[in-house]
Amino acid sequence: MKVGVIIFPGSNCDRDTIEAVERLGMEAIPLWYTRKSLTGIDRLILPGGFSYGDYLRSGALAAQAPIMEAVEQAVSRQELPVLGICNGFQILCERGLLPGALRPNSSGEFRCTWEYMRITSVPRGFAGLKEGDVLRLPIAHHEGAYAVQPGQLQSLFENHQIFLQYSDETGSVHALTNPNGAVANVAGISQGLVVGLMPHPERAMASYLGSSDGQRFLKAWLGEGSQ
Amino acid sequence: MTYDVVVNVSLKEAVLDPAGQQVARVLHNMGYAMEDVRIGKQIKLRFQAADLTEAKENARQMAEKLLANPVLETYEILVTEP
Amino acid sequence: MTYDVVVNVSLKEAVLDPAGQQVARVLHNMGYAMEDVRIGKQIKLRFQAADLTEAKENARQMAEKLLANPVLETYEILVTEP
Amino acid sequence: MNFRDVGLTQEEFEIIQSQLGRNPNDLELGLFGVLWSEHCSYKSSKSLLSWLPHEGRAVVQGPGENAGVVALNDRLHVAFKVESHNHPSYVEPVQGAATGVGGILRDIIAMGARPVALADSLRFGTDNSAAIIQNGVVEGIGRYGNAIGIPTVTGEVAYSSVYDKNPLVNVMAVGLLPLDRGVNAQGARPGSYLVLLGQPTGRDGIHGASLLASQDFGDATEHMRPTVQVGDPFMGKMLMEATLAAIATHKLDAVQDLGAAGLTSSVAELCYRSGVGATIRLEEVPCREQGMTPYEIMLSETQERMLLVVSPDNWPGIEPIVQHWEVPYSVIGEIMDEPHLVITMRGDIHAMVPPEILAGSCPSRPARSEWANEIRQNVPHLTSFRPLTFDPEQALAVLGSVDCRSRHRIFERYDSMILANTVWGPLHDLAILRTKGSKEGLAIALSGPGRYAARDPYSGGLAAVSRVVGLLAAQGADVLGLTDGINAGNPDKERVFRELTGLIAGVADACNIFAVPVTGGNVSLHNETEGDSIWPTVVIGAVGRHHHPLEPVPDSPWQEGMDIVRIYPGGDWSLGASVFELLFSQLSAYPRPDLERIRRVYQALDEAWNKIPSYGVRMIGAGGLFVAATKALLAMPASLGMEISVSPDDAVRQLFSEVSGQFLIFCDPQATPRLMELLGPGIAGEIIGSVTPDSNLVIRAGRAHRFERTKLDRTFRFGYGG
Ligand SMILES: Nc1ncnc2c1ncn2[C@@H]1O[C@H](COP(=O)(O)OP(=O)(O)O)[C@@H](O)[C@H]1O
Ligand SMILES: [Mg+2]
Repeated sequence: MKVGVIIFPGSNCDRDTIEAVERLGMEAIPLWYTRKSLTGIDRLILPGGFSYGDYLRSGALAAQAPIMEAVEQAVSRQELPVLGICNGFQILCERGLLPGALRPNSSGEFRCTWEYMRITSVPRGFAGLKEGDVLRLPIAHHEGAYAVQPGQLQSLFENHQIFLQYSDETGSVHALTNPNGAVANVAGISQGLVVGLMPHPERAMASYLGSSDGQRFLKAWLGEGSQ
Repeated sequence: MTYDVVVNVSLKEAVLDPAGQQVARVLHNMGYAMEDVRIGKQIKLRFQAADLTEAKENARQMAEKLLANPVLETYEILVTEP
Repeated sequence: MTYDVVVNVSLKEAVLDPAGQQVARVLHNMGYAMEDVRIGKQIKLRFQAADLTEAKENARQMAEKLLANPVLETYEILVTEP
Repeated sequence: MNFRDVGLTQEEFEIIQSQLGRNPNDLELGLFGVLWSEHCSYKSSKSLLSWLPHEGRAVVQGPGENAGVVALNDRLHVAFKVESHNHPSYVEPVQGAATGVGGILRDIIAMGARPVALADSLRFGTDNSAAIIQNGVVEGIGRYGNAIGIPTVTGEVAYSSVYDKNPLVNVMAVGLLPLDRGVNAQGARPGSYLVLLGQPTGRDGIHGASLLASQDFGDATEHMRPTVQVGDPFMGKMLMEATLAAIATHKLDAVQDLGAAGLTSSVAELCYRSGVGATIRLEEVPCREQGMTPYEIMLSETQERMLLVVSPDNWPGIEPIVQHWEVPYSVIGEIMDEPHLVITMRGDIHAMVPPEILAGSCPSRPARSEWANEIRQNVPHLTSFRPLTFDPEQALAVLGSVDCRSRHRIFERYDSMILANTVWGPLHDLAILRTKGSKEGLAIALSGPGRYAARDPYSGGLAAVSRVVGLLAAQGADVLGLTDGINAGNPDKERVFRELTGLIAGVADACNIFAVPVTGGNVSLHNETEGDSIWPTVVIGAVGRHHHPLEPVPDSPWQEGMDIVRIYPGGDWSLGASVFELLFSQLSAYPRPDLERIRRVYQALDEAWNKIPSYGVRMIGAGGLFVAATKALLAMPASLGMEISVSPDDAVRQLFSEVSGQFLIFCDPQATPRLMELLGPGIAGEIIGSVTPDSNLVIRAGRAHRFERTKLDRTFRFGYGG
């Protein structure tokens, strides 16, 4: 399987992501942002970072990059699973491929911490994760507070699009487990084959780095998780 | 012709502005009788366009496509004639 | 009386605006004939003051002390009469 | 323009006249002004720095280049250096600190290294504006480091009113390079192009950092405030990728970053180190503003710029790389044989000076070794502050003091995990990083206990080196090299120069005893405002080879029943310069570290990994044993606690003394005797307690005092009474 990893100017988690994918035995293909076609790519990751310096709004400038045209087309044809991590998630929202937006953390500050989060509903195509599972992954962002248009949250829940929520170790979700002011503690959402999350699974690939739950998550996304 | 256009981007009214609230709190503590603070962006564009109509239309497109995020923000456009 | 005051904060002319630079680059790639983009803040204040003079003076103080960073930024104040 | 306008002395000006054989013109005078400033020439510290040992088995590149380089193993080299950005961070905390990070990163990039870690050492005041400055500095460091994608893995902060108007921001960068990747600023060959990469030049910081850093800050300099440099981490990232990719071709003659004094310093130093001259055509320098004069272009301190030297034959192979990374660039001149730096603008010659005079002839202040000897002999009198009874409230006040409490409000604003190498990050006393593809990892420590130097700079110098070397020894890591950041007041004052002499002599003596080299560093003088200077402050960064980075020696116990052992290099339990003393008495002198004994403690720790199956170790630092034990407790599983006994008549001193060389060891009772055997004669090892199944801390000093874990946690995280 060929997993494309888009590199925008200013992406900085691209190497970590490529390494994580390779560690899981997949072929990772770096894709420079000026590419216009995605032929030959089976799955696609938009990695974290500060594309275009995160200037204006995080992800806004990268959302206009040439390669995003191709991503949009592939998504509309329902043929390409796409994963956006952190800045990648922001870019997908800015491009309108995922609903909502990511706002500055309510503290107004960047935050890098380990967090627990609960799988609220398993997105399409994930193998080996089930509702109620709790993952421990790091976050590292300044604009990670998920927000939606007034009134939209309900339907996202009803459509099972809210897939990840910041929780405590036991999976219970409440105000004290919200690290950034995200509405309803949302850490990740999905829409069809497009999935986005603020936490960084690619940094949690081994227990000596703090957790191997990222490995579990990426395996599930790759459809390789143990059933 | 070169046009100077200002695009003011602000949060929709229904959207909470934590940064604005924070500033309001500080100003209040400094002794001002604050009722509200909202923080938006002021983007000053200078670009070439054939005429005023085109300049306005271009600015509108830039705001729609890039400068404002329709999920949370609105914008207004101010054009100064060259 | 309640006053609505807008404080526009912008980077001094000689100061580098990396955000403006990148926005200009992307707008250029989107097909607009950009010459320059500068990004500032638009801060909308609503507060109580005895009269217009006091409102203006308060806004000036807030800008000086908090809203603008005098090392990098300048500001202008726009008051709408209530 | 007069020589005084550019900060030169009469004597210096006369040397310039005689070496040039004529009067310099205004532009030339400006070039001398910045290059002969304290900041660029190290004229007051150079001879003192010559006391530092530079030789070591792992040393590849000692001082004199953009950064030191040491060998991690037979495949990887490590480039590292500390740099200060003190004045700029006072003027504009966010941008001052941000550009400090950018600057030190470019230093190691210019050596061909890909940055893997940052560490920051901060000093702030205690007045109202100190909190604002701290907030800005932390924001700035995070803003740059996070965006360019280099983790900030460790650091330290301390407070005193002496830093109110002179905060210190010292940042260390660490990078890795394959053995064959090294470049430097010595290989420029005649005929090669000078290529300027990066941000177009603006009127940023003209006569800024270099000149301001060479004068005392005060109202007189207020009007000289330059346009503040703004850091652009995005351009920094693109420039880093372009530069590293260009270096990887092996087709560059030389690389030099542009830092303080911009083009002037980088071209002059490059030519001087390479023994060549150069012509620069200023009309080729891309400028952000119109109408910039030669003087402004040469002295601009616009950030995110790099100078490459590449032969015309090799340039076609490099240009596409620069274009790929979309970095602005321009060929601005050529290297030439004749040893002149010739600056032209549209055909007119504006300056012509031998680089050797510019970069190599500034007279330096002689070191006074007799002062150093005096200082060595002059052991400060230790006051005998002996509070008798242990008061639990005082213990909590120490734990929750600004000097001891948790730094999470700072380090959580830094990305400490990006690049996925961080095995130990800011929750620990030192950072441990794996290196991809090698068994050996990096141990990185940064420390500069300022209080200890306040009364006796020599002790402070000894203690700073001793602490970082000890942190690495506790992990069994080999110290590959040190970098030092020296910060002090106005060296023209005899008192300050004496302090500087003591501080550097302390660093040098400690390095010699521990046999560790210094491979580079930074000196920041004139940290004084209206006559008040800071404490002489040295910050030491250490880079070590960790032999088992995926399994660090734990720094807290993990099992009920483990022994808690304290190791102590002997001598008096002094409270001198401790946090306890600061809070409840007044600052007295720090006890001189007994380096011979401390060295033996370190040797024992170094051996422990091979001889003892499993144990944990934690250095005792600020706040003494009480704080070290609490930190270990808070890092243990919540079901475990500790009970510690100290002698009732000496409880306070035993619990709060910060004497160098103390450690807590946590080990299985069966292994304790073997540990004791490792300790040489005169080194005390004592079982002082054990790990209990009841989650709290109990201190027995005659009677038992019980500290609830939740109370300790809250005090540590939010401060005493917080
Ligand atoms: N305190 C110090 N100890 C050892 N070497 C030092 C010290 N200060 C400066 N140096 C060395 O002097 C050289 C010039 O340093 P510096 O001017 O700070 O470089 P840059 O201009 O890149 O900041 C470097 O090799 C540096 O390592
Ligand atoms: Mg340098």
